[in-house]
Amino acid sequence: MAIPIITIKDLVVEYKVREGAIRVVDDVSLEVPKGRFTALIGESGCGKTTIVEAILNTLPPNGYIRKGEILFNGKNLLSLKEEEQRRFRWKKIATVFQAAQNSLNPIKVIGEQMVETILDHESVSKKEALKKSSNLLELVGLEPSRVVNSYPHEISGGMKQKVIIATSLLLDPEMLILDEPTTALDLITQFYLLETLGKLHKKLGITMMMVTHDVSNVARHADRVAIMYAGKIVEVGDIDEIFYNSHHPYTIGLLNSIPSIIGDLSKKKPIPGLPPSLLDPPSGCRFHPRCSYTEEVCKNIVPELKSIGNEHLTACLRWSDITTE
Amino acid sequence: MMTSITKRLLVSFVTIFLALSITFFLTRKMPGDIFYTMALDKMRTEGIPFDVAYERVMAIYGMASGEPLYKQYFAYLGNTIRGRLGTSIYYHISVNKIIAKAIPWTVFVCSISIFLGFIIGSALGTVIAWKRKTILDPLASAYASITDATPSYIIATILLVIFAVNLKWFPIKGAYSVDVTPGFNLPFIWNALYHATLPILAYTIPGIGGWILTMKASAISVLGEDYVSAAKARGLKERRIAISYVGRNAILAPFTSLAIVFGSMLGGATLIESVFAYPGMGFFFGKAIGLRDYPLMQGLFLLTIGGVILATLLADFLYAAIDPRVRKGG
Amino acid sequence: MKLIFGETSNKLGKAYKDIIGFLRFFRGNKRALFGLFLTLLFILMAVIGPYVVHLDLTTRYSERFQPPSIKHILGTDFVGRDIFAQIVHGARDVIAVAFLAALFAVAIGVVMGGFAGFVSGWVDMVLTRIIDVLLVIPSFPIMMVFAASFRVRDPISISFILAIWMWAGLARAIRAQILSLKEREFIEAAQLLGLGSRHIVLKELIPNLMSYIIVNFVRTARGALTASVGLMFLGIIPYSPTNWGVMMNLALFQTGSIYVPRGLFYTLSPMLCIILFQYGLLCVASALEEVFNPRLRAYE
Amino acid sequence: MESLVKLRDVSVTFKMGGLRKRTHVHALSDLSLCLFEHEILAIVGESGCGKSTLGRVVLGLIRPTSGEVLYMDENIWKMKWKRSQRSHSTGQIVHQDSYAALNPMRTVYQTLSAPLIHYGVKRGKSKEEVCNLLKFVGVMPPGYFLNKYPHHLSGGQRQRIVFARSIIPKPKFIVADEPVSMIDASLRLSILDLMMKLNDEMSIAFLYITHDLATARYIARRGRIAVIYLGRIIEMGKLDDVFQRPLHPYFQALLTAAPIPDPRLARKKKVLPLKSMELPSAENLPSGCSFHPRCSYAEEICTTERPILKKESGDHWVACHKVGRIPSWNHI
Repeated sequence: MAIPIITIKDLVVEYKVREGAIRVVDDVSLEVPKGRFTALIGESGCGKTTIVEAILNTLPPNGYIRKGEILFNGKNLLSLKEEEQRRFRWKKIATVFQAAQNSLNPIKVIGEQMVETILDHESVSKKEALKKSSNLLELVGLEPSRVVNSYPHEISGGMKQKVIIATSLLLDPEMLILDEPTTALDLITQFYLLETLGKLHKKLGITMMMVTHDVSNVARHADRVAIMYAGKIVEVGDIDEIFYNSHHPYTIGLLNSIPSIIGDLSKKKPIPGLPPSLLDPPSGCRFHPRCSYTEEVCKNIVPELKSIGNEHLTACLRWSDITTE
Repeated sequence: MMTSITKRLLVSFVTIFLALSITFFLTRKMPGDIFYTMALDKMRTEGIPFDVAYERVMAIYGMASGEPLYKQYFAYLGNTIRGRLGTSIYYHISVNKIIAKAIPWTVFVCSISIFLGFIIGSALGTVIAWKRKTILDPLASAYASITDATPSYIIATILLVIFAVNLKWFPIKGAYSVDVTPGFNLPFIWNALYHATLPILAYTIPGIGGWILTMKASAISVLGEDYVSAAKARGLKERRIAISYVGRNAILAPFTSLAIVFGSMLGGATLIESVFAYPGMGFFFGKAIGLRDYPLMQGLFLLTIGGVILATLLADFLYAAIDPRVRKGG
Repeated sequence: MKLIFGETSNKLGKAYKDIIGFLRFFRGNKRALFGLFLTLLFILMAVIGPYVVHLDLTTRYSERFQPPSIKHILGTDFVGRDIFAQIVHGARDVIAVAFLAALFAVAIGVVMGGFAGFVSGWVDMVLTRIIDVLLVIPSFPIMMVFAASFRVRDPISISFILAIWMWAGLARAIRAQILSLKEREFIEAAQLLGLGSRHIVLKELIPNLMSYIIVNFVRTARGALTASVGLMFLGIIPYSPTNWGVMMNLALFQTGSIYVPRGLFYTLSPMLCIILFQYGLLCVASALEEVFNPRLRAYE
Repeated sequence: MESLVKLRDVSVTFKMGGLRKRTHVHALSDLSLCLFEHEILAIVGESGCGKSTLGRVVLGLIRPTSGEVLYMDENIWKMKWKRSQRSHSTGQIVHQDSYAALNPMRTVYQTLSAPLIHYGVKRGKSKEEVCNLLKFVGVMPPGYFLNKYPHHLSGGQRQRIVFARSIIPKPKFIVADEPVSMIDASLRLSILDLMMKLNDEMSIAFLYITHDLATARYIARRGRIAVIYLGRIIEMGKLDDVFQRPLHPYFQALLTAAPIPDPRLARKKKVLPLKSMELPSAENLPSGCSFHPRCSYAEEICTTERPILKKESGDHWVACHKVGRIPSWNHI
């Protein structure tokens, strides 16, 4: 298996709320392999965005890391000082955010925002910075002359998203984190955007990690998938393993609940029940109240994420009885 | 572009006209006729019957008593359009002259106070919002709520009692001493500033508190915007984010209300100027109403209403000038 | 019968819960508690104070400007009258004017703004125009004109005069609130269900506006207090010798008490009362805003 | 089949009053459509294509600039009686955002009992009826939810409450405007299933408005689909026909772009028959076929003449000059 670029070990993240502490990420370990396209999939509130925030140290004020470590190329990120932290961001890992539509300063032209991103990290001239910005805009398929002197409100949503992707490449980062990058975009824009990302991944060999709730979005470009449920990672593996040879009932249920534009619809059905509240999660396996394979042990023992061969890890006590059809 | 501006101007004129009409009829309905007192005086001093004296007083001020209200109204409108605001009944000089003398003082004090208050207050507000957990925040919030709770005229009175009456650091009243010659010379400007210090403080002290709160709220909401967290994620330098991301965006809304505050200050100066007997517009406003001096009252109303409307218009264009979204958008 | 009873007890239970929640919030918020304490203290002083403290307005020139003592808690004024008694008796007028003016202004504002927002069309246009015109007329001078014209003598007419020039801003805000509420999808759903205007106004709109109205009531009361005392202070309404504003007017403009060091208590007492009461109202208003803000309540 | 709602040449133009210029946005142009009793009709299009406006026109919430809206063959904008009386028995709406669709100050019981009582349930029985209704839409156990406020509930539960409210007047049809786009993936089907249950058991017709082709295919598998582009229907027909044999280049592009939750299929080579990804502004519609600036197959005629919606086969309608002369879409 490829060398991990990011290694998360026993990470616990909590949020302080009125009722006490919510454990949003509970004892998560995950390796993000270098040079590959990893997808982290989970429903809203499962903690996937919190993992990204923990990696980038951008947790909200009431969130904190209780335990665990996050290594980037073997170096512990949690021990970085503030200035190191700032230099690390974007230079090593760049991010394309969920609400990228609003992630540009509305009162500055786009060129200026790109140039200052370079200038705050590298000692190059303004001219060089602008040149690099133009080149990258071209790389993602935009006309630099049209975009550089525009304010964000003057270009369309799809173009804005492409600008953000170009911006993310400004410092030649080793890794790109994409947090729901296509939310609120039209189907066709979404398609082109994912194509752009896929091409960049192939062309530049840059490590990608895409966080999303939508399985369909990653099927084309991702090559490794981690599935998250209620604060825990339940299954990790190469994409075909996960889609065609899953051994976790949640993964199977999730895939079965996604309608498609082709194929048989009659087997599609929702997962019964509701995702649990993280304030008071179920005992044992967190999926047990909704799972059709539940036995008594599932209520008592927390299943560990363990390897079942083929670089495939799953967290189910009954994994050997469970297969995709 | 043109049509919307002309429309705005038209609406403004209609508003001024309506507001002036309202104030005209209201002021004419005021009892306690000053002419009555003046006629009594004339009767006594000249030994003529009261009716004759009254007629003569009215004639002096161009207000033939028999004239119905609506005729006076149209006469008033006509004069106003021609820029003639009439003669003050009490001061016996033209209202234009009084206003021309009073305006500079009010504008002088108000503009200094507003800019002082805005600069100090908004700087503090941004700093507080940016650096959440410092001792500055509770201190500034306490300051803001205490000054907010205190009516400005009480602040003025307290300043007067402490610094003018007891410590005698500043003069008790007036805009300048009799021993300096008004004009563009250093002793005069210095003297005027010396006299204006307490009035300026009376405006600035609560002003700072207000701007702190406004700016803090604005900056906190900007801090919640995605582009700020995105800027942090891009590893931009803290100073850059604070100034050109948070500060510049947060100041947009407060900056435009600056003009409106200035407009409303012209009308609200009465109490403070009265406390310091500072010969600005507010001071004369108080006098005019106390003495039932209609022409002066009307003149001052016209000016403050015009000021408020002008300020509002200015605010809109200012906004369009500093915010690219309004400037180029539809 | 049982069901009806069940429903009322439900409602009582809900009201009880609301009050408890409200008090719990105040308990956790020292500033709000202090504000509530100050506000209640002054209201108490206004309501029962005059029955407890005797007011004697006879002039005793020999006792002028006495320092505070057991007999005169805050000392005496320029003609030897007890200052504390004047403050207590003045409180009633000052506070009554503030609350009545707020009541009138909020009532007019809500009706006008609500009407403009809900009916829309030309009614809205006319009302909005009126509101705009009122808003450009400087309110304090026009209040002075009014106060001087009508020779007001009682709190109700003063409050009314203040209210006439204070409702416009609120009406505009209420109109904007209603317009935005009307766009909300639950109103559209109620319209499509054919529930009727009565239901929409009483059950859907008003409950969503209530918090806004209450917070603005306190705000308007603060403005009315400042304005009414200001009018008294300028000597435009000489209607009661014990009114705090009149006391300040006498101290500053009429008797020269501010120039006498021993007169400091007479000058400062009414001002301090105004500041404290205003501060109390301010704290209560901001606490109410926090209580009513649904974003802060979402975690309940 | 009886037609419930019929739109005839409906156009809707919004005047946008900017600070500096006034523009006209053409939300719908000469659109004709029929919603039949008991059917499920999916309306598919990108954001800004006018599909939400269409839903509101169908409900009588927006008055068309021109054209007719007929309920049971009667023009609703010429009817005598008030809208409130007219709409209750015919159409209801379910919005995308269930949080905004419920009054935040009212409990589940209050939200549901008011319309129940309005439609004739006795006060004493309202609690029982509300419980029945909650059970019917799958909010269990009902007693637990009666006194909850909307912010206490999850998105799926709220959306079920909204459906419960919408069926109280026993409507003939419901316009569901993106009802599942804010709901978690694993629960989406359950809401769509609920809609199909209402369709089956209460004979409620659905106008399902969405940008998501997969959910449209799921819910309307026995129904019809209409694809909208810039305010016009460009393809319409039985869902299966249209998905099996898409004829309009725009719909072909949409189908190609749609993500597929199956890596082997998804990885196949895909090329969109498009020249540009930018949607033209609805303020300034292109001449001729409004799709021509983006269409790879466009010819001279497409820039000058507007194609009309023509029947191709059976119940399959398309608005394209080049039908039959463009490559047929290959189902991956």
